[in-house]
Amino acid sequence: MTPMDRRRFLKVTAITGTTAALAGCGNPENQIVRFIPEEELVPGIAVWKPSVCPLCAAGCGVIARVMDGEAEVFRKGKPGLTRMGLARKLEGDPAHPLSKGRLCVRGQAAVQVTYHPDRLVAPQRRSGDRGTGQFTEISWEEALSLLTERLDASVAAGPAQIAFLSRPRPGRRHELVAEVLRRLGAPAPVTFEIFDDAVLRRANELSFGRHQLPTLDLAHTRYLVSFGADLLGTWNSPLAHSVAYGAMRHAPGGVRPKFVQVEPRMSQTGASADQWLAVRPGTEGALALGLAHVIMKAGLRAAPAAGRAGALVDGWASGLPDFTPEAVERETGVPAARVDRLAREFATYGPAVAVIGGAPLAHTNGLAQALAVNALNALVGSIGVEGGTAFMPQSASPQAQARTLRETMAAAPPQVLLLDDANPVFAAPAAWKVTEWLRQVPFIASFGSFIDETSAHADLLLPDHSFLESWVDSAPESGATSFVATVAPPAMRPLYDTRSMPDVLLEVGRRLKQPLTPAMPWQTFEEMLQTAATPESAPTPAATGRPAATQPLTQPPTAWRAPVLDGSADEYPFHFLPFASQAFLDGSLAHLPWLQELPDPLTTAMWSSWVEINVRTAEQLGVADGDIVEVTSTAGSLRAPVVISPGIGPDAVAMPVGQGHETFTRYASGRGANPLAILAPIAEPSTGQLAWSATRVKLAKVAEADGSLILFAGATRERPDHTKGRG
Amino acid sequence: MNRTRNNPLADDLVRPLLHTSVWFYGGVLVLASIVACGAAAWAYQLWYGMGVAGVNWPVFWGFYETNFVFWIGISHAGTLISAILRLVNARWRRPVTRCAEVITAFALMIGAIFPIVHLGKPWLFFWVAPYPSSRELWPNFRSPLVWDFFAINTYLIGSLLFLILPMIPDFALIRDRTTGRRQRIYGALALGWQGTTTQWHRLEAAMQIMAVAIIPVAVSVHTIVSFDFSMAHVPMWHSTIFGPYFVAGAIFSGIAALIIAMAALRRMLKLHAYLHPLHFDNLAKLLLLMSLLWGYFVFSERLTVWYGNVPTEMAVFWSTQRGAFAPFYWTMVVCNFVIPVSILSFRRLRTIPGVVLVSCGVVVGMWLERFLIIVPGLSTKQLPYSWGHYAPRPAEVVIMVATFAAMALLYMLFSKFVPIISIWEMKVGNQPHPAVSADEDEERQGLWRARP
Amino acid sequence: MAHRWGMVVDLDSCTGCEACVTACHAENNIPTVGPTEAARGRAMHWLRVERYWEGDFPDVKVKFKPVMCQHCDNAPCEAVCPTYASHQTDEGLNAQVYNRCIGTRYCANACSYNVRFFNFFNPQWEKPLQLQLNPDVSVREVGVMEKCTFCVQRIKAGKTAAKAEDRELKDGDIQPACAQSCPTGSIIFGDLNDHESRAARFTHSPRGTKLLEDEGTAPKVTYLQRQSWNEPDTQ
Amino acid sequence: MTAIYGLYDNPETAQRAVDGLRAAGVADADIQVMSSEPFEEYEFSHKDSATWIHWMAGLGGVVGLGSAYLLTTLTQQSWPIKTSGMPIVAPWPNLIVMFEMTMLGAILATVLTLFVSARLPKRLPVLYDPEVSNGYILVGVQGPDRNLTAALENAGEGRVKTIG
Repeated sequence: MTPMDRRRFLKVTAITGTTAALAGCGNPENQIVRFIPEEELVPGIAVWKPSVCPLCAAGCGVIARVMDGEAEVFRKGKPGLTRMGLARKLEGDPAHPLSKGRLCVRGQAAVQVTYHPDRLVAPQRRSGDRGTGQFTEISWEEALSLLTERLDASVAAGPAQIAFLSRPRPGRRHELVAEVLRRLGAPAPVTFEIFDDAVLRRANELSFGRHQLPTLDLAHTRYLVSFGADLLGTWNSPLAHSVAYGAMRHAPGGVRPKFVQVEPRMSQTGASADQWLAVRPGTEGALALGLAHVIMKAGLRAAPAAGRAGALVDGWASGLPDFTPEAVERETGVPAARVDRLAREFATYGPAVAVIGGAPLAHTNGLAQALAVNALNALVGSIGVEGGTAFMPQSASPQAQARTLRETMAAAPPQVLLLDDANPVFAAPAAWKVTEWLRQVPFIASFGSFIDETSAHADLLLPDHSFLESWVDSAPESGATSFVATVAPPAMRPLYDTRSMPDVLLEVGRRLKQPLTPAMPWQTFEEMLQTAATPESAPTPAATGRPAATQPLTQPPTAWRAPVLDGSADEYPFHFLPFASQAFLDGSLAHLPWLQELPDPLTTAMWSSWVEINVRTAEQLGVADGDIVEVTSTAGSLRAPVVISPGIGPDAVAMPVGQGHETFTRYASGRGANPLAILAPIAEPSTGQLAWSATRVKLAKVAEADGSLILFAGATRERPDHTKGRG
Repeated sequence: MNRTRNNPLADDLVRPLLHTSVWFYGGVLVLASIVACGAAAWAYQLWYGMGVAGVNWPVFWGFYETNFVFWIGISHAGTLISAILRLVNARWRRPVTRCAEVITAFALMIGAIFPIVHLGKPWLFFWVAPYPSSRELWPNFRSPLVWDFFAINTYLIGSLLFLILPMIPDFALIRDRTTGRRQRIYGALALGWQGTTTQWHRLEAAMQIMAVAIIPVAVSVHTIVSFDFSMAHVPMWHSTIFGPYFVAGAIFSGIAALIIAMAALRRMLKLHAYLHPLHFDNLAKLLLLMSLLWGYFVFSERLTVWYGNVPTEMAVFWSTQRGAFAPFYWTMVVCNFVIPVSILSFRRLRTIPGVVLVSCGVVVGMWLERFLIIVPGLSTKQLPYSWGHYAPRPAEVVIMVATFAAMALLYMLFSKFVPIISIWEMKVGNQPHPAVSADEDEERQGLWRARP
Repeated sequence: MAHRWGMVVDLDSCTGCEACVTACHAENNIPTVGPTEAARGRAMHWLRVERYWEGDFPDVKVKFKPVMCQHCDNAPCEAVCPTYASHQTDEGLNAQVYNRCIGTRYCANACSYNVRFFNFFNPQWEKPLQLQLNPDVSVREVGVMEKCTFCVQRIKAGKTAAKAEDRELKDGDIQPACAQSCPTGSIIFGDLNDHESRAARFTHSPRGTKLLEDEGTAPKVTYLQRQSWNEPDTQ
Repeated sequence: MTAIYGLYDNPETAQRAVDGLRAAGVADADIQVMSSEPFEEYEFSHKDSATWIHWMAGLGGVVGLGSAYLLTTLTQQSWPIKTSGMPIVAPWPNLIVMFEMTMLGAILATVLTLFVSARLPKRLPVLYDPEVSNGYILVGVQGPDRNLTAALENAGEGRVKTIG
C-alpha cells in the first residue's frame, strides 16, 4: 500500500503512457479478438494503484488492488478477450489526508461502477424518441464530428447557447471544462446537486469571508453540537469526519468529549451522539441563538467576541433578548432546562464547536440558521483554532465560477447541452419541470457511463472512462486543515470503447471551425494534471485555516424567523423530511448492487424505499410496518411502505432519497419511490437553492403490506416486550 | 375338535393375495402418480438448489425436518407395540402385530429419506456413513446426525427382521396352497420351511430375543432424533425433557397411525372377522394413556419455561402461545389432548369410527407438534436482530404429500403380496369371537363392544 | 507460541456506517442475492451491524453492534457437523471447509449468533461484475455454508510476507477487510497470544464484554461497551 | 422306502403317533414332527428345545460393543480435530454409537443363529406334505430301517403315507 508521492506519481505516469500506446492492436481468433496482455503484472501478485473516489464531492484518495485477470473487453468497435490488470478492491489511501487509509461504505462499492453490467461500452446516438432511451452504437469518429458540427453551429449562432451541466466536483477536471467554455465564449459551467450546501457557503462568506464549507477538527474537539448535519453519514466529507470522530472517541485519557446532535429525525449520525435533541424542523437556528443567549446572559462570553459573525445576527449586541430558553422551548420544542444546561456545557467544556448542515439549511430561513450557528461558533471562539472549525486552504473556489441550474433554466434554453453525470430529472422536484426544459434544448450530449433519467433525453452518448480507467483529481473543499490536491493516473486500462471527457472536449476544441482562442495550453487532461502537480501550484490566497474577515460588512443584520412551509398545517399535517440515504446519497449510487443490498443503518431496509413514521402516527393511520401509504404534498403524491420508528416525531415523516428511478440500470429502475419528486418548489431566498425540507404532506393508508419493504433485521429492540415477562 | 376347520381362516387371509379388485389398481395408480409428483419436486430442488424450499436465514430447518421427525415417530407404532405385547404375551395382539410392524418398516424408510432431501448437497449424503474419506477422514461421531445414522439403521434392520421372520411360516403356507409361478416365488421366500418342532422353537426363541432387543433400540432412536434438537443452543430446543417427550409423542402418533391403518384394512380386505372392536378398544385405551402422557410432558415443558422466564425462551414461548404460531399451537393441543381425552374416556364413544376420528386428529396434532418444536425456536433465537419467519414453498409441500401417498401405496402393495395378518399366529390360541357376523353392516359393527 | 487470532469492536466509536459490511462483501466474494431472495431472508452479510432502539421519542437512543462470526473457543457449530466441515484450527479460527460441507445447515442452527449463511442457489455475478472477485478467495457453490473467516486469506498472506522478509509478524501487519476500512478504527484485530498486541490489551479492558457470554461459547470477539458522558468536575 | 409318515388333524393323535414310534424303538432324533403352528401344550413339540441362541445374541452384542469402541476411539485419534472444545476422544457421544452397535450386533447374531440352527434356507426336503399347511400334523421317519406303518396307524384317525 504505497502512498502517492510525486516520484511514484511520475513513475506510474511513464508506465501508463507506454502501455496506452500498446493498447488495442489485436489478432482475431475464432470471432474473439485477443488483445495483447498488459506486461507489467505478475499473475497472482497484487499491485496497489492510487486513485480518487468520485462518488461524492469529498474527493477522498483511494488505492486500488490491481491483479491480472481475463476480461471480456470492447475496443475499436469489436468485443474481445484480454488478460489485463483489473482493480479488485478499493481501500483508503493511507497517505491521503482525508481517508487516512480508511474508506466509507460507498467508496468500498465504487469498484462496481467500472464493472457494472449496464455500463455504456461505446458512443451511441439517439434512435428513438427522446426519453425512450433508444440508442444505436456509432464510432467515436462519427460521434465527435456530430458534436463538433453542433458546437460549430451554436458558436456561430451565439456562444451563450452552450451549457455544460455537471455535479459540483472541485478540481482540475472542472477547471478544464470552465477553460474550454470560456474560450468558446460560453457561460460558466452549470452545477447541480440537490444536497449541495450553497446556503452554508454563502453564510460563511458573510460571517468569515470564506465562500466555502467548514472543516471540523473533531479529533481535538471536546464538545460537539451538530445542528442536523449528518456528518458521520452523508454530509460534506463523511469519511474525514468519521476518521476524526474515531480519534475524538479514542482521545487518550482526559475527559470524554461530548457529542450532541440536534435534528427532527434520528439520523445515523444522531445514533452516535451522547445526547440527541429532537427539534421542530427548521428551528435549529433558534436553538443556536438560545444557546448564545444563555452564554452571553450568564457572562460566559461577551457579545463582541463573536465579532462580525455576531454582528450579522439581528439583536446580537443586545444579547438576543427574544431567545430566552423559554422562548426557544416554545419555538423548538426543546425543554428550556436543557437549553440552559447545553449552553453552559458548550461554553465551559472547550474546545467546543457547532456545525450546521443539510436539512436545517434547506428552509426559507436557511441563511439565518447558518448565520446563527456561525455566530455561536464565533462566540465561543472556535473559529480557526484546534478542536474548532477552520477553512481548508483553496487554490481556487470553483463554486464561484459556476452557475446554478435554476439560473440556467430561467434563461432561454441553450442550443447545446453537455451533460456530465448530473441527473436533475431525478434529483430535482417534478415542479421544476426539468424534463420540459430538456425538451426545449435542440441538442443534448451526455458523457455519463450510464443511461439515467436525464441522459435518456440525450441525442448523443459519449461514455467517459470509469474513474479507475482515467486520470482523476480532486481538490477537496473541506475535510482537512491543510491544502489537499489529489491526482492519480489510471489504475487500469479501459475495458471499453470509452474516452475521457476532458480529452474529448480538448479534441473537439481542436476540430472546431473557429478554433479556441487562446489555444488550450494542454493537449490532454493528463498534460494538464502534470503541470498542475508541481509544488508551484500553491493555494491562493496563501491560506492559513483562519478566516479572511477583512472585507467590509455588506449585509444588513439578519433576523431569525420561523421557516415558511408549503401546505397548510391542517390539510397537510406532517412535515416531510427527505434525507440523503447512507447507501445512495442523492440517488446517484442506486445502480450499485452492493449498496442496494446494504441494510440501511437504522431501518435495515434493503432494495426498498420507505416512509419513517412515529408510533403514534402509525396508530392514527392504522398501519403496521410494510403497509403502503400514500404521501401527498401540494406538488404531487407517491406510494411507499411505512417503517414505524421511535426516531421521528409524530408531526413529521421522513423518507430516504435514492430509490424511485425510472431508468437507471437493471438494479435501480422501477424500484421504490422518489421523495424529491413531490417537493414543493420553494427556494432559499439568498441562494435560490431548493428548500427541500420545507414541504408539508398528508398520509393515507392505501394497501396492506405487499412485500415491497425488505428488512434485514427481525426485531428493533434488544429485548422485545414479549420476552420480558410471564404475563 | 378338528383343527383343519381352520382352513376358512387361511382362505380369508390368503384371498387378498389371489384376487385383485379394480379398486386396487385404481388406488395404486392414483397413489403412484402422487409419489411421482413428489419425485419430480425433488428433482426440481436438486436442479435449482435448496432455495426452492422455504427455509431461510435464520430458519434453516422447516418442513423436511418436521416430516423426518414425524415419520420416525410414526414408525414407533409397530415394532415397539408388538414387541411389548409379545413380551407381556397379550393374546389380542395376534391379528395386530404384523400390520403394526409393517408401518414401522415403511415409516422408517420414508422418514430416512428426509435427511437426504434436506441436504444442500444430497449426492454426498453417504459422507455421514462411517467410512474413511479419500483423505482418511472419518465422520464426526460427536455429531447427532451421525448418531441418527447409526440409530435409524439399527432400528430399520431390527424391525425389518422382526417383521420378516414370522412371515416365513406364512410364506410356506401360501406355497403349499398355490400353484405355478406363485408357488415358486413363495416357495423361494419360504426358504424351505417345514414347520418342524426345531424350527418352531428357534423361531419363537429368536422372536423373544428380538422383542427384548428392539424395545431399547426403538426408545433410543427417537431419543436420538430428539437430540438433533436438544444438543443445539436454540431456545426451547436445548431441553433435557426432549428424549422421553419425543418417545412418548412417537408412540402416541404411532398408535394413531396403526388404528387408522387397521380400520382401512378391516374395511378394504373385509377382515371384520379378525380385527374386532375389541382390538380398536384396547388400542384406544393405549392411545388415551399416551395422550395423557403427552399432555403431561407438554405441561411440564411449558411450565418450566414459563416459570424460568429466560428471555430467549420466553420469546419462543409467547410466539407459540399467543404469537404468530398460536393458531397451530392450540390446534395441536385440541387434537392431541382435548379431543382424545374427551372422547376416549367414555366407553360409549370408544367406537371404531370414534377411535379412527380421534386418531386422525392425533396424526395432525403430532405433525403440528414437530413443526412447533422446530420452527419457532429457530425464528426467535438469542439475538432479536436476527429473528425471522418461515413459510413453506411448493416443493416442500408436494414432497410431504407424496410421502403420505407413498406410505399408503407401500401398505397397499404389501397387503397385496403378504398376508397382512399372521396366519400361524392366528391359529395359535383362540381369538375372541365376533358377536356379529362379518357381513353385518358397518355402524352396527362399530357400536358393538367387546366382552370384558 | 502459536497465534490466537481475536478481534475487538469498540461500540463507543462505532457509528454504524457499515463500511465494514461492504468491505467484507468486496473482500470475500459474498454473493448479492437480489431483492426476491433478500425478501425471503437469504441476504448474505457475514458481517452485519445490529441496530437496537432504546427508549421512545424524543428520548431515544440507538445501539449499533457489528456482529460477525465470534470464532468461539467452544463453538456450538463445530461438534454438530457430521463431516468436520466446521472445526477449530490451531490458530483459534473457526474454520469452514467448503468442499467438505454437505449442507445439513445444522451448524447454522446451533450457532447462537446466526452468523452462518447458506448458499441456497449457485451465486450469480452478472457479467462483468465477476471481474471484481478477489482471486484469493474461493467462490462458494450451491448447498454449502459460509461465514466470516477473519479474512484467513489475509492472515496467510501476512504470514507468508513476514516469512519472505524473514521477520516476526508485527501487530497490525494483518488486518481483515472490515478492520482496515473502518473509518473510526473501531475494529481491532490481532493475536491474543501476543500480550503486547492492541487486540490482546483491549480484550482485557474493563469495558470489554462478550456477546451472549453466558452461552458458554467463549467467543474471541470482545465488545467494548459504549460509554456515557459525565460532566467532568471543572476544578 | 425313503420315508414314512402319518398326517393327523388332531394333536392328541399326533402325540400318540410319536409315542408309538418311540415304543417301536425309533430314536427321538429320527422322529420328525411338522405342523403349521407350534403346539406348545403338547409334549411332542418340546423335543429338541434346547438352544444356545441366547448366548449367541449376547456374544453378538459384545462384538458390536467392542467394534464400536474401536471405531470411535481409533478414528478420532487417527486424525485429531478440535470441535466445540470437546476432548478428541469424546466419551459421551461415543457411548451412543456403542449402544446402537451393541444392539445391532445382538440382533444380527440372533437371526444368524436362527437360520443356522433351524437349517434355513434350504430346498424343501423329501419328507414333507403340503397338507401340513391345511392344519394337519405330520409325524414321520426318514429312511426307516423297518416298517412303522402299524406304529403310525395305531395312533388313531389319520392317513399314513410312504415316499419312494
